[in-house]
Amino acid sequence: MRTLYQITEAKIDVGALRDALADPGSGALAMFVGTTRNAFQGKEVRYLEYEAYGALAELEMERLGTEIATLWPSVTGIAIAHRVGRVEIGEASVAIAVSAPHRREALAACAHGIDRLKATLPVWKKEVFADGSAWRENVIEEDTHEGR
Amino acid sequence: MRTLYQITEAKIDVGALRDALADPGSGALAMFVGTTRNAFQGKEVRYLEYEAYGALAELEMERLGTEIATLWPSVTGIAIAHRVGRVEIGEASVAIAVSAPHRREALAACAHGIDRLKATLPVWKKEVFADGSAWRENVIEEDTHEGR
Amino acid sequence: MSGRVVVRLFGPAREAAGAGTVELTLPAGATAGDAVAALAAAHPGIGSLLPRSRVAVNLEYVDRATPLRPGDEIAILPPVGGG
Amino acid sequence: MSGRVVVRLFGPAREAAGAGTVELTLPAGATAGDAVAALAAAHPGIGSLLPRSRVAVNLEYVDRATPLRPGDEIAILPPVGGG
Repeated sequence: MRTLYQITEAKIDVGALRDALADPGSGALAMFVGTTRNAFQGKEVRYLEYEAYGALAELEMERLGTEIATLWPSVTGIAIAHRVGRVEIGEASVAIAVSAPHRREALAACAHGIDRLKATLPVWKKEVFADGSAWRENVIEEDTHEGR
Repeated sequence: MRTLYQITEAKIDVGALRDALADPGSGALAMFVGTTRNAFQGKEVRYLEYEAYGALAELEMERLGTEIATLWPSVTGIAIAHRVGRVEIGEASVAIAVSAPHRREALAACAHGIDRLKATLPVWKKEVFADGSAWRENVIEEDTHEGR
Repeated sequence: MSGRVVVRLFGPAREAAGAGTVELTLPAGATAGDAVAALAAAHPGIGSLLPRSRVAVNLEYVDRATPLRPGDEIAILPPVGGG
Repeated sequence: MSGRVVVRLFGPAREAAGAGTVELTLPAGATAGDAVAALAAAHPGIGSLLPRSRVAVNLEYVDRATPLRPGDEIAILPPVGGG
């Protein structure tokens, strides 16, 4: 299985994630890209700061890759990137790409992957407003995705 | 809602689909990219030829966009591209991107979208082998995606 | 209607007929089904595809009973293979 | 173990403590929970975060009863917010 796991201060290169999974035997590539939003509950966000426990975050990405390969054995590649540092509004903060021979597995594994990243990745997010800032925890939803 | 619908002889520019949906209020972008595979049932495919009824295909893309906006009203953008003409192995033949404020809706709408494109788009695919060619029909699976 | 209509063919239907468009002369009151039957007579090679094909007139899918009007664009759409 | 250990702090815990690493002196037989308690005593500002934080030792999540060994890397992980 092809894998790429990144914690990066540079802008996430979504095209590079795709390229990392290029495989003439895999017809399906599902991707999710999370971008920073300009508002939280009506309050304007100026920019965001992400902070990671880098070594553990990369380990968690590897664990997720192993889990996905077990749940969907036909998956041929997984690429994950998470941005750290100051991230401007509208920029990608996280991206996950999953390749497989067929679309069902790629789509289901991608949806599962972003759910697990939100729940497990040791990354913290601070929203910076004009008049202050706030650490924002993820609300962990149940994994209700089907298609496994 | 932002929309982009393309039937194109040029290579699909997946980054341009993403850019078309850029929106500081939408934090989630789900994408699916279908690429041509090098084999069908063990037989080596040299390249593919896609042919579309272009005017109807663009209408079908618009109809799908309207359907998705009805099923997932929070969706903020849909971009769809389908390649026609000769497509080399490993190149993208179809891509769909869906943006929304939250990931569930973007992922569910993207999965539904590629299912519907495969079932409805007036596009025909010919696999070209070393010793001949074959038109390949899609096998239409039930839409079992959840999360709507 | 009566007179000449143009039928567009796609994919395997186009290949079997050896042409992307076929002109047909149809009698007054002809339907989409009549156009399909006339096409099968003119191009026996596509006969086996036609029962599995959809028909569109002016970019709308129609059933075989739909009457045709002068100037309609008729299209024969074999089972699709996009994606 | 006994002696000094380094605790890494992240996110709101780091901000509340005003430092990304804190050195603690712990008695022999100290556990991860003892390190958390010593941290709360040294930095009262992060006290409310600690019950909701996970603890990792050497990149493995541990429970509070886990004994520490010299040279362990201890990390305090408040509820995450990635993505």
